[in-house]
Amino acid sequence: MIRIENVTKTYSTDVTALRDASFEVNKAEFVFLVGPSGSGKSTLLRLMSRQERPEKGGVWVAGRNIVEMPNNKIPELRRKIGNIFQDYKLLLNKTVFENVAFALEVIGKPKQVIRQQVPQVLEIVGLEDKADRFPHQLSGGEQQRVSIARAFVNRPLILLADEPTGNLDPGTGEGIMRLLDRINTTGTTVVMATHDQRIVNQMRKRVIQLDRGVIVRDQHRGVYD
Amino acid sequence: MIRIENVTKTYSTDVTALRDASFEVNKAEFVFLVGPSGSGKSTLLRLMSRQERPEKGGVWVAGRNIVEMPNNKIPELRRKIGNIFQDYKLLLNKTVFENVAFALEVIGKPKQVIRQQVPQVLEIVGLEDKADRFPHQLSGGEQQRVSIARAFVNRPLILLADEPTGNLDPGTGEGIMRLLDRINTTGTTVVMATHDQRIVNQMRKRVIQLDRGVIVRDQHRGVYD
Amino acid sequence: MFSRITYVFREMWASLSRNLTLTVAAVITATVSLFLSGLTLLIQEGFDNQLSAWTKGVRLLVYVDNDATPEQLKVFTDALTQAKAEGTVVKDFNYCDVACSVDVAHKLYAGDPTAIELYNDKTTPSFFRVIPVNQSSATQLNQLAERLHGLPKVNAVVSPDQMITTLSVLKGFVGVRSLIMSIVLLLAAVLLIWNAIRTAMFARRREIEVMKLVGATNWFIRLPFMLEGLVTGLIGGLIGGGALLAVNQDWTDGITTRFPANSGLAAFVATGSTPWSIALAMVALGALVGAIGSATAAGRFLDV
Amino acid sequence: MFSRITYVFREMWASLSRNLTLTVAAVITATVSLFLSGLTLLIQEGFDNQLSAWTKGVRLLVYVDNDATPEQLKVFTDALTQAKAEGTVVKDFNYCDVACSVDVAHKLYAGDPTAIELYNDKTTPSFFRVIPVNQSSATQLNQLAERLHGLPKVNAVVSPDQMITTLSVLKGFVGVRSLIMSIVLLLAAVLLIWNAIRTAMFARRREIEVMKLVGATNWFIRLPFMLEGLVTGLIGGLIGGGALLAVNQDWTDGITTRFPANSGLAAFVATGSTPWSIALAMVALGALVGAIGSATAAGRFLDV
Ligand SMILES: Nc1ncnc2c1ncn2[C@@H]1O[C@H](COP(=O)(O)OP(=O)(O)OP(=O)(O)O)[C@@H](O)[C@H]1O
Ligand SMILES: Nc1ncnc2c1ncn2[C@@H]1O[C@H](COP(=O)(O)OP(=O)(O)OP(=O)(O)O)[C@@H](O)[C@H]1O
Ligand SMILES: [Mg+2]
Ligand SMILES: [Mg+2]
Repeated sequence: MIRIENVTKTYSTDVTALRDASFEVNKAEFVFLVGPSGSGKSTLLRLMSRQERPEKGGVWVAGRNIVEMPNNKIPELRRKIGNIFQDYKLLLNKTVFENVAFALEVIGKPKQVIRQQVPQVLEIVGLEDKADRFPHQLSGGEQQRVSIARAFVNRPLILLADEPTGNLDPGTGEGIMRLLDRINTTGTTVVMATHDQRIVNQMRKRVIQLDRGVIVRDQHRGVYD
Repeated sequence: MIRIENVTKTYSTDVTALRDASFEVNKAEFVFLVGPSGSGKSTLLRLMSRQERPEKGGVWVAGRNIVEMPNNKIPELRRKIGNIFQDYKLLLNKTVFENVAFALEVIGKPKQVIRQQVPQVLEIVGLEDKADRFPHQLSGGEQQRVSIARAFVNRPLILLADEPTGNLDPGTGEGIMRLLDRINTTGTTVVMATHDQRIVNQMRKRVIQLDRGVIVRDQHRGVYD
Repeated sequence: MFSRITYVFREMWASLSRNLTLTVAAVITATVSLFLSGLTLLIQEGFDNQLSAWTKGVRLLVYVDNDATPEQLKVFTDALTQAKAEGTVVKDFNYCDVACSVDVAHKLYAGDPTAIELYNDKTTPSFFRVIPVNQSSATQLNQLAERLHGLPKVNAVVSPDQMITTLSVLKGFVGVRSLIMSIVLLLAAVLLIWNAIRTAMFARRREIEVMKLVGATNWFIRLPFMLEGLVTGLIGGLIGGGALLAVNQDWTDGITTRFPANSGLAAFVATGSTPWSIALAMVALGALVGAIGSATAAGRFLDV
Repeated sequence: MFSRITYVFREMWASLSRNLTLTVAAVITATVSLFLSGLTLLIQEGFDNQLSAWTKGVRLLVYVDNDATPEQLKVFTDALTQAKAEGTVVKDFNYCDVACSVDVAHKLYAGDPTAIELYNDKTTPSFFRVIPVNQSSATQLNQLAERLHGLPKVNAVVSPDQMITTLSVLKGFVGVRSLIMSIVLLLAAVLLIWNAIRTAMFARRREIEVMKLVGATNWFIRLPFMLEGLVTGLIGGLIGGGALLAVNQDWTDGITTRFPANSGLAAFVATGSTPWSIALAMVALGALVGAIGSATAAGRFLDV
């Protein structure tokens, strides 16, 4: 489903965020990206949805090399991917419902689909009674759950999650992990960057560990460290 | 140093974020606020720097009831408090150095003080070599450290920290905790909201636990749960 | 498809009203600039009509002393025949002898017995009446007048009023300057619309970022903003064009009622469909200005 | 203290240049509106000067038929003496008998033998010369002229040119309308400056929030923005005032060189220090507009 081949990514500031990274993620696989702050986890996720382009190497997603993909094909690519962002990226002037509906609206889904799917997904993340709130009326963890709901309301092929439990208490965090696991078992490929030792150790999924841009470990049924 | 007396806080959405909460924090104490997502931790911290006002009850900080404090006295209050925000609140168009310097600049500190203190504090959080970067050129954890640096560059009496380790890997997180501990031992009062079980259990400080806006536990040398 | 259209209009409207003051300022500037542009055109039209009214009635009257011999008169006839052959200034001419001239005078002062007594075949000079070519300019007529004045036995040459020259110069002076002003304002209008769009997009850059990240196409993102600029320009054009028509009506009415009947300004109006064409042109120009402003502004922020 | 001042100016400059297009648009609109306001005042001044020049030279000439008896002449003398006693319209008057009138005519047409022959004591009517009070309006003079025309044996009353009436009406027409337009534009300028400041503050609302949270006072936050508005208005005033002086110079030069010497427009200028005063007033108005716009805008966003 995703293939990273000898990817090197250097930022304008002369930081090499990734150095000659290679790995492959199969369909319906669940992968944790771990590593210290600044080791390149978010960069790797951004490469997979063409928010960044590598200097060297190839990134294959759903069978196509997206590095050379023309700009007008990007929307199509992104509709296959659900993104959970480290900083949520919620729209402050839209309610919870509208934020989630927005992801369906902009790709032209009809009204009735929206009216049906959004409440469903809000219930899954436990926000059904906060549908009319605005983001600034939510706690940090609630905002994070909105961003999770938005990412998979579209039932994407691939889910890229950047610290989806960073602002959640252990209880809520475990709920989210059960959810991601369930999504994964329905055939969605999940790649998740995390610092949460406990969660990684509990789940026992494949773990790819980064250190200063280099893949130092790629272990099936791995632990945090 | 801080006294919360029968505080009830209801938001416009009819959510009671805090219900009849009372406790006192002494000078140089270290307090963890724990509790599930949405239980009122951030609200409590916001009350302490007058970002919100309670409907009922009193909030004393450094000997004054800040609930009735006139608006023109607020800047003075806030100069005594360092705030670490859950969403960092960095200025995107300023470099790391400028972000930290900004906190000194706006309260009228002279140039030479700024030139001396900012590099010091950047070294403490391990960002001395990233002083010229802009926030979007930093990883999530690095941004978090900038916000920590800005909060105590001013050597405040009180440090209010909202999930300061939420986006940090365990290693970096422990470093930050050692730092907060050191700051605390120099006489600064620290109130920190967190989800990080491991850190709370390791530090063995006072723990105040919230559940749906109610203080359900106030324990010295406590653990997460 | 229908839901897309409602989306575009809903978003456009939301953006317009969120940026209300900037939109209003942009509309005002567009309005005033388009109004000024139109006014410039209208004033030019007024000048043209007034000038041609004045020029059309112009006759060059060359009064010849009564004691001129037939040979001396022939000098005039020859000069004018030659000028007529050239065809640039003189279209035609005829001679009005003393009897004819007395007749004209008596008709002119029919109600004034003293004047009629005054004009007899002793006192009244005969004259040549020169009819100028329609397109001939005031300068050319003046040159001709001077040339004829040089001939013998000329009593007086009554040339077209200097008012015409004054008016021409005034037209140039006012025209160029009000055109410059309206172009400067038009530029400000483009800039403002550009800016309103840019501000709208800047205010929603997070939204745009998110839209791109969830897979919206660039056109989907761009359309509401472009429409917003178009509508801003269009509204400015409509108000400006309407104001233009109103002021024109006001002026045209004033010409006949407010000013003295003989004020000499009667022709200083744009007639027929001209004001409407100009107003329509302003509406079109407004839409164009809006489209240009918004299209260039919407081009930014949209590199995937 | 010094570091605060540099801070304020640095921030103001940063904000000005970040919002460049909006600032430019605000400056342009302020410029044009202030220019138009000033121009309105200048034109009014020109109208006034022209009108007073024309009115000053006015004499009412009442021609009386030669066969009027002394008794009939006395009717005139009485009427005018009475009017003079009232003092509102007639300042003075005198009578020019036939000999005097012929004399005047001969002087007037000194170079024209035919005319001199035409004006003899048979053909030339005597006349009363009426000198109006300086402040008397064209309307009053016309009324007097009509009254006198009703008296017996009046040949003709030559009243002040209708041009004066025309000009007065024109002054009112142009004046009111250009004033309205410049006020509308001025409003747009206030709105734009308000908006530039609001946009600047909106673009930096995170920054403002953070400033407040780290303990900056409201004045510290507000000052750079207010200064920005003031400077925007001031620049508009300076450019507008400069353009006004330039156009005035251009016109004043044109009066003597571009227009025909006898165009009758010689007095249509603002003289002395008037253009300078008006230009300065525009600069002050610009600063005021900027200050108002920014002060109201900076009031928002700042509730702690
Ligand atoms: N836009 C950018 N410009 C320059 N440098 C950048 C940019 N984005 C990231 N970096 C740098 O690249 C490195 C890797 O960043 P990345 O965000 O991938 O780390 P991360 O593993 O996600 O860290 P964290 O766990 O703190 O989120 C860091 O050193 C960071 O400073
Ligand atoms: N501005 C607001 N308007 C309305 N409701 C709000 C607002 N801010 C917070 N709330 C609600 O108040 C409750 C407490 O919020 P708070 O942010 O204090 O929780 P928290 O303990 O910090 O949670 P988290 O761990 O997820 O950050 C939540 O239910 C939240 O939805
Ligand atoms: Mg990251
Ligand atoms: Mg919180």
